[in-house]
Amino acid sequence: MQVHHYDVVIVGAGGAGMRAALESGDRARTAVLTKLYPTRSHTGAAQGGMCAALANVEEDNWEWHTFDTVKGGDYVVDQDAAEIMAKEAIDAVLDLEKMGLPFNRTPEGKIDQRRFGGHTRDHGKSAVRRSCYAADRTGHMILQTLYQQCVKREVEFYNEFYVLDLIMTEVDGHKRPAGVVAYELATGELHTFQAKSVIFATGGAGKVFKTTSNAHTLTGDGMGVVFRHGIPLEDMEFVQFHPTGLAGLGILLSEAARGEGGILRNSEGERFMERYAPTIKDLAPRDIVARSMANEVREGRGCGPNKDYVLLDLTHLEPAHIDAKLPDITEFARTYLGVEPYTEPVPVFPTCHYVMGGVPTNISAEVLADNDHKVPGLYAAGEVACVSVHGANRLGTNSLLDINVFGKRAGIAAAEYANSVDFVELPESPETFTSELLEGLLSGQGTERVAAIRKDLQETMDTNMQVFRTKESMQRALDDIEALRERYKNIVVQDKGKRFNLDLLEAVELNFLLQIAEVMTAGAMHRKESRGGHFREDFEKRDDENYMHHTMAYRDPDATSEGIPGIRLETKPVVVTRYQPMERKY
Amino acid sequence: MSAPVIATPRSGYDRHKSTRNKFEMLAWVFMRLSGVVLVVLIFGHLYVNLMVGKGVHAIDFGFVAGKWANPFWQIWDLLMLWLAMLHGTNGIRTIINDYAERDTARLWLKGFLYLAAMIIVVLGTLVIFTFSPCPHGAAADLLPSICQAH
Amino acid sequence: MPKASTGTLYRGHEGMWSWVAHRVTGVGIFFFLLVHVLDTSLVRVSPEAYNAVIGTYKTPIMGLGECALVAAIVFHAFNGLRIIAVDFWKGATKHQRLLLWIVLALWVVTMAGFLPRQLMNVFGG
Amino acid sequence: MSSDSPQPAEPASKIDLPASVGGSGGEIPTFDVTLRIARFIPETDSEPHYEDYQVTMQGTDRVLDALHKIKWEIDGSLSFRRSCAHGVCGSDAMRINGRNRLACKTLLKDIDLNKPITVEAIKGLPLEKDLIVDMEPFFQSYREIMPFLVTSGHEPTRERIQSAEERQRFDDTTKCILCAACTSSCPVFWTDGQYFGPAAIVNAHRFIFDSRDEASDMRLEILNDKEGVWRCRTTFNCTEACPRGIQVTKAISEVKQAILSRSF
Ligand SMILES: Cc1cc2nc3c(=O)[nH]c(=O)nc-3n(C[C@H](O)[C@H](O)[C@H](O)COP(=O)(O)OP(=O)(O)OC[C@H]3O[C@@H](n4cnc5c(N)ncnc54)[C@H](O)[C@@H]3O)c2cc1C
Ligand code: HEM
Ligand code: SF4
Ligand code: F3S
Ligand code: FES
Repeated sequence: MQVHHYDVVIVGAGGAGMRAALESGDRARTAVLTKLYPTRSHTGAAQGGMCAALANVEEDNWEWHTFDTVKGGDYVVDQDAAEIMAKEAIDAVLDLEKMGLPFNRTPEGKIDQRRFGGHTRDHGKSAVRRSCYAADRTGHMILQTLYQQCVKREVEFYNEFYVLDLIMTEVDGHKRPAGVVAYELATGELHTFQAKSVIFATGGAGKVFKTTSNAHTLTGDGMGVVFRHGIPLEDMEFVQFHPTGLAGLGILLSEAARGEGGILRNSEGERFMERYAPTIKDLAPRDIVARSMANEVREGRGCGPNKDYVLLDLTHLEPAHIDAKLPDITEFARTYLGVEPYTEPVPVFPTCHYVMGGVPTNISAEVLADNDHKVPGLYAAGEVACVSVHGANRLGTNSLLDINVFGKRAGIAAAEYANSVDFVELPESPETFTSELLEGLLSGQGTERVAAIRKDLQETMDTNMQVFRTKESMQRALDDIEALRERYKNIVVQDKGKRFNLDLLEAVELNFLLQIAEVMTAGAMHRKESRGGHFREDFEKRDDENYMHHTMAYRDPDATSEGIPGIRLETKPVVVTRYQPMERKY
Repeated sequence: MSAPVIATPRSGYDRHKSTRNKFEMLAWVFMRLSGVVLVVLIFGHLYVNLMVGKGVHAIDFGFVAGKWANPFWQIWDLLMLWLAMLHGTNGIRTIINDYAERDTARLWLKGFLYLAAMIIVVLGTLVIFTFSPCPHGAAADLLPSICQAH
Repeated sequence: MPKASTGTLYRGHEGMWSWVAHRVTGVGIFFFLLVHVLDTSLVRVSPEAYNAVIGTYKTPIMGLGECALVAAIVFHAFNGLRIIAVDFWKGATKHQRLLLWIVLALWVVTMAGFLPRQLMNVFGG
Repeated sequence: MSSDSPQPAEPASKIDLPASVGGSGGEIPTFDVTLRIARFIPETDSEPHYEDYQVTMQGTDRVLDALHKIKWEIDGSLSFRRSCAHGVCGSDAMRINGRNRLACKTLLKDIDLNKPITVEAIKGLPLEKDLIVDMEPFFQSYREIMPFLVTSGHEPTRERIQSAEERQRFDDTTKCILCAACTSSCPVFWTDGQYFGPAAIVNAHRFIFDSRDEASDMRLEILNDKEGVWRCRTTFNCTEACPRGIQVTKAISEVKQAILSRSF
């Protein structure tokens, strides 16, 4: 086993990880560990854009943006964080432009902006053009641009290194990170990275669900690793289902399709969003649109042989306009469904898209150990983290913003912290836990296949924990997860080799998925109301009286919450500065 | 940043030393320019030699000597010789660069190539210029008609 | 450095195969040229020597060889012009496939003009 | 003031749908396919060998789904890279029936299924296991062409101004996802692996023609090299392999032109 020493270790090389690396690399010795080549990260899949109140095409300001974010998140947004994000958005976009990001341009040569769901002028008066974009490849351009800058500044990457454990050491009664343990895919060796500060930027956990726009590799590793060490996960019940995934596949068709004028229709050809959100119709926030779609299908107005999807209609748009603004997503429709969007409406259905919750952090991206204390030296940014700027429902384009704003903050804070402290001593053999885990999996004599368990997990989550939830459905999910965890103990890893043993890693990832699915369901059980992405048919109303708070789930072998052993649920107050909760209407 | 230097995860690959000069560019341009000119020269050559009159059957010492008595054909063939040889040699050079794996093999092959090319070009040039159409003591029926004047 | 990996043949399109053909014909022509200059040099030795060697060109076998040579040169020449077009003319990369078919058509036409004449010369005596 | 996109007229709130979309279709057909995969286990094999796998797949499945099915249900040791599963991350370039393709963008229904589908690793890069090759040489030549914006002078406070036309000039080459399908389809790259390769040139092109960039000269200098653009033999394999539809050969041509016009 090799030991490496760095001031700052960043886990994950998506948008958040690389944005942090750019800041931290200039200030301290930094290594970036990533299980994928950086340019393979799922930030590259983001399409629609990144919002900032640049006011390049029409009047706008960051205060409106803050309001939209808070309202979009159904008021469980920490408003201090939302305000920072909206304010720093402008510089975040300009920074990217200066790094070379090829944004689409206005006739005057400035960054062009377009409409996006939930973004409005003057506190909801009408839709506003706030999303800065590069065709429908904004995330691709962000990921490439950040990687280019990392190449320029010679950031040290460890590619295809899976971080499987965080080393926590007790110093003066506080737990502090001493480093991480990583598995090198190419050789099967374990490496210990000693670090003064550690940033987690491992992205989301969409693979908990079957229908998802997320990559196969988004298995919630960072959340799982941190949770194991007693650090809480915040607001995990809030999962965003994006309205327009390609039916049956989950591949995303960006909201930009509706921003550019696309509309949704049911089997009767009706533009049904006129009924659900009379003002902004198809551009209502995602949770509302997704639920409306699911409702149309439930009420028998779905299309197709099984009446299980609705249609995204672009046929009234000019083909040239589609080609200029939505080239990639229309190609997805052609490639994967064989549908020609110029002339035919595209079958779509909600797809699991984004986890609003995650590792709780403050506005400096420092990870919280509980409501009042932070973990010195541990940081998180991006989808893995919960600042919380997205509350119960993230607005489109706010995540690319989140990763840039808080990625940057994490990088600066982590480097400054590292420069002010000494290494925390590593324990005797820091890799023991991980090596035992892997050896256990490799030598296991079980019979259960990893893929089968994962499939069952994803299916139960899709059936029971999607856009409509009830106590009964969630209980079914919990029972299934429990059974699956039993089966997990009996799994077999077929590949016994050392090199590129992806079979082994899928087994490890499945463990994270099971853990996260359980936490999500626990949080959802606890929240007996409907808010944002979390909609309960047995409690259809938002309940500010009792649930205007964040949930914090801790791993605790001695506790039982909502009938689930091993999890302790607590709450955390929401930071409210300017905007009192109001009814969320569009 | 004084911490110990750590080898990057996968050690780098050696690329050949870069050649920051214009040779490859000029060679590339030359291939194209000579190609265009060669089309004219070679098609002309083939046409006159194979298509006009009796084709190959007409070719003998007399035919060649008759052509080279004319400075126009002398220049034509000289140009063709030089351009074709340079073009071809450079073409083979790139092929050797592509497929010869070891440096020594490359060196030897290219050595042979350049030597052969030089011999051929020098020989060809000498032949075209020092050629006399009416050598002494040759049978008169082999000689071109212009020799009759002597 | 990496070695070209094994496995089945890469199924490239027209562009790749025309390149292979260009390369093969180029090498072929080069070696013919070497020999051709040498035999032509015999004119310096004596008319008899030259005529003796050139006489062998007039056999039917060499006649057919000559056909192959001309075919190679004509292909190499036209394809060379196509490559030059691709390099210097903006629209050519878009129409590269069409260009190759034009090359082949020209090649057929040229050979159709040449072959009868050549075969008549060779076999018709 | 508004951007170039005209706002379309408000669409009708109700239309008649053609029967084909609203109505009912048939069952999704299933079929059997055979995959012939070049397996290479570094611990035991010295050469890759072929193995056949039979799986039952559905009409909308892609080669990646078939590979997953094999890995998940038949042989867990089969190794390949993949992530996004819809052609945007560049992980899964491989040789499918002799041509470089992304497994996640190649639909089974577009392939002749009467014969086994041959799946092999991409050529010209060191083979590590099954369908996985070492990408490091590929990324190294990418890094060598200075793939980042270089500017001088003071940073402006707002964005740099760039007209829509200037932006359009290099649009095609910004699409690259570094999948290596092009470079590993190039016959010149196969020979000795020293050629910079189309992907590196594409990424140089992206900056050379960016009106904001000031280091074009340096990049052109780097590519004016023995292993640079002049090694390209315009075989168009790269253009045909590119899953993003980038006009790779055209981009290379444009870089050649730029070097020439700078030199003469
Ligand atoms: C299809 C799609 C479209 C989207 N469109 C938009 C949009 O238009 N606008 C918007 O704002 N947001 C959008 N989003 C959301 C947004 O793209 C993501 O939330 C955001 O990119 C997440 O970035 P990240 O850096 O946190 O994580 P990622 O980009 O997912 O990166 C995760 C990184 O962590 C690494 N990693 C993970 N686990 C480990 C481990 N165990 N060890 C080491 N490394 C690890 C991975 O290698 C990777 O580098 C979209 C998302 C999707 C899926
Ligand atoms: C008739 C007119 C000719 C034209 C228009 C022509 C054109 C070209 C061109 C443009 C190339 C460059 C190919 C590339 O860079 O991809 C080339 C290569 C080559 N030519 Fe010619 N050529 C002609 C005649 C000849 C002759 C007479 C010879 C032999 C002596 C020859 C031998 C070669 C060789 C060996 C190559 C290298 C092939 C390769 O690298 O793949 N050519 N030709
Ligand atoms: S140019 Fe195309 S084929 Fe080449 S790496 Fe980029 S995306 Fe892949
Ligand atoms: S395949 Fe290679 S030869 Fe040139 S046109 Fe593409 S780089
Ligand atoms: S898996 Fe991402 S490109 Fe195929």
